[in-house]
Amino acid sequence: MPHDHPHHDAPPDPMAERVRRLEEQLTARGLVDPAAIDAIIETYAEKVGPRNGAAVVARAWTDPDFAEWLRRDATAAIASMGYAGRQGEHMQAVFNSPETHNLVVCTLCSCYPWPVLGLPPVWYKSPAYRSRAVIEPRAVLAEFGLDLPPEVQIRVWDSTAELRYLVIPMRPSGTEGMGAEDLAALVTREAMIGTGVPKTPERESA
Amino acid sequence: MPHDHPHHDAPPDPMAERVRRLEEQLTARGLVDPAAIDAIIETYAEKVGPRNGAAVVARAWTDPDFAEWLRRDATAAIASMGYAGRQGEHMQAVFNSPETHNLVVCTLCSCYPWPVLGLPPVWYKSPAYRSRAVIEPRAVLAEFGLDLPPEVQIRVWDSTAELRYLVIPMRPSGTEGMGAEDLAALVTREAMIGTGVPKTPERESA
Amino acid sequence: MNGPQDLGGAMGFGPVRPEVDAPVFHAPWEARALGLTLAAGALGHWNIDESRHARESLPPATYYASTYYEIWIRALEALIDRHALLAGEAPAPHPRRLSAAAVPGALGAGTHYARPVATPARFHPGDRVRARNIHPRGHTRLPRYVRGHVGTIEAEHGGFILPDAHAHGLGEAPERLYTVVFAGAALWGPDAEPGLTVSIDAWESYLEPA
Amino acid sequence: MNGPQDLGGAMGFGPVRPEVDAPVFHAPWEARALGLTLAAGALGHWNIDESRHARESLPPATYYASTYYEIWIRALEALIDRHALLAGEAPAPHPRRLSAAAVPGALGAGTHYARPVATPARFHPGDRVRARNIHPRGHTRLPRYVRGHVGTIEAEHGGFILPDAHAHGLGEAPERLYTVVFAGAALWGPDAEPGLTVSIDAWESYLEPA
Repeated sequence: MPHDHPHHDAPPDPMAERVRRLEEQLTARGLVDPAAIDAIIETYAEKVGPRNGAAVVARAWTDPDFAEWLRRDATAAIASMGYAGRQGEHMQAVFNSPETHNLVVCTLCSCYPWPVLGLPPVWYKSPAYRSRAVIEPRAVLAEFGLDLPPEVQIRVWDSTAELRYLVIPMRPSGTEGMGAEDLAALVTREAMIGTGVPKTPERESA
Repeated sequence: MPHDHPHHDAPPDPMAERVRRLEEQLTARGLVDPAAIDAIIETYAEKVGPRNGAAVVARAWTDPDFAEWLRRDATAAIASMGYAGRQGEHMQAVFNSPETHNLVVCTLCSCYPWPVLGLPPVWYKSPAYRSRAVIEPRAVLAEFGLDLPPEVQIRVWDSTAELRYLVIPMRPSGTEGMGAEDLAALVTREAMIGTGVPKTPERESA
Repeated sequence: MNGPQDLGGAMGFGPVRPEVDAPVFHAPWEARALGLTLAAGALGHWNIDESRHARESLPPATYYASTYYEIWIRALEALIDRHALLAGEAPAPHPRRLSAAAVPGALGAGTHYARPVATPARFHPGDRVRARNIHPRGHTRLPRYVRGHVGTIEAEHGGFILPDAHAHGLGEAPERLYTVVFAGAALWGPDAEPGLTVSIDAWESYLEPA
Repeated sequence: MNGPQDLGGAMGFGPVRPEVDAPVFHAPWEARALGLTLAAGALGHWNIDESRHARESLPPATYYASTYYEIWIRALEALIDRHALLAGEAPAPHPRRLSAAAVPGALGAGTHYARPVATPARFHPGDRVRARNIHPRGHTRLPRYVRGHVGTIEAEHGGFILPDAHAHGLGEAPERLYTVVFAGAALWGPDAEPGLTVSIDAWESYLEPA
């Protein structure tokens, strides 16, 4: 928005008005506390996001015991790093391999592992992604710029229940000497959904 | 509309504007002739409609040879009465019986036997009818006020190709002495789609 | 395509609203939309299958928010655009422009879709067949709700133009057409209404022996 | 229900539009919509399954024309209305009103859906199963695109609350949950992309031996 007073120049956004009115009504009835809403927003705007998942991935890359724990009991392994709660109560970690690439979708709504990835991006919730991921995932991945070799199998996980999936991508080559913190910086949100792969480290000469 | 100049009081209907502009462009390019459009409209507004089908049904009720012809070759039998052409090139007549009630739908668009029934009604083209007729026809018929006995089978004809279906309803009781013209007046459009049954004759005392 | 047109068995559209003494047209523009669509179709640049595919290719939000004549007009615009009927210079009038005098003949003749097919019929009345589990990206007239399910051939109608080819400029590719009847329980399982059968008209390549 | 939410395999929605450096919220009202939905949910008048059913019960034209936060708000309005939260007189504040102080605990704890199930598992990893061909009018989490198709049990996860019951006030009715893997060709026939498998998580009553 170009300035702080859009209501002087533009008609009010109908949804903004509708939400504001609803919040007012619920607040007036003692049903919600605006401060609680502020706290919820702050949680997902500032605290809970894909950096959590990236830390999990980087630790899985550097700590074989942790990786094994993740495979066996992802909920507990992830909770041990302090990431737990709403929409991550029942976690599953799915590991990419040279043979298999994993892709996560929720065709029926937009289920997503909030404690490790935060709130889902718009595209993840879009009918285009939800409809196509299960029937033509290669065509979808191509729209993300990801062209997998034809011999790589694609396994799509449709989140139809309360299990939430975190893709553990393969560790990029050229990262042998890197520590967990630097590795985490390579792990994109898309890599943990399966619509991308981690960034490769910048060459020193670059 | 309350008067002849809606544009003075109400904003123009966007679809009306859109169609008018399209007709203007196509006319200016010599692609369509507005007089031909007038002639098409006149055909379906005044000449071709469900009274055609009602005449076919009434004749089937009163002329066993015609009924037999209808069963065997509906296109030819119907054409012999002067009803033929667009969206009725390949006709099938389906006969209700005490055991079986027929219902016609086009789940994929709105295919309909124009030469005998005219243009389809709005409800026939609606997603509600198209989606539900094949899975819960009894619930749909109830919304038309038609409650069939549970022992009557329902056969739904989904018009997925270029065959067009005309339901020949059962002749109402109490019509034994009536001629074809009076009988035709009992045959509603809905009775020839299967969402209704013919009217019963008014009692003389009524 | 598994587009917004493929409505059989979908839920959430509310009740059917019968209309007593419905007018043929609910607004003057609907009448013009009908006439315009038919008159433009008479030019011969597209066929009915390409028209249907243009309609079902509208975005689902548009398709479901539109009345049927709106769908027709939006698709007509798309067809005019695809065939560049308003682009560049062109002779006027079009050599196939429909005249008012030709309207009764054109509507009365219609367009016949039956075509001879030389090969013998693969299926016969009484045969059990399965609707194939296909999901073509292009036009098809095999609705999703029958795919994979087993029914019975009731009638064979000879050859008809195959919409799956015809819609995409791939010729008429005629195939035999069959009426196939499915038990309600075959299609809908335990949620079928009792005493229900449903038929579709299916081209031969839509079917396989069951 | 076979509602607008059941999108697997549907076509016509166009390309996926990745967003680089997407903000968490695209407008301030989206943030309020999130917070409002979670805070209202904390009152305990409905559960997540009833919420999902309220969203998928929106008219398809509305559902497809709405962003996801719009869907949430429209469904929240429906839930508030159904549970009469704004009707009549009521004590204020609500005894379960979420306070700001309670937010971290509530979000951090989440809501657990696993429940013990005493009966032995009907299926085991490696078993071939068919997704049942059901078409319930109410809520279900068995998508249409797998119904009638055969897959393989990959994992058994113990008991979980059954959404089909829970969404409609019929209790938790827990059943065992399984991950079932389908070959792409089993789901989509010859139109499947090569090298594709798709899994769903399915409650025991969604499955039958194949």
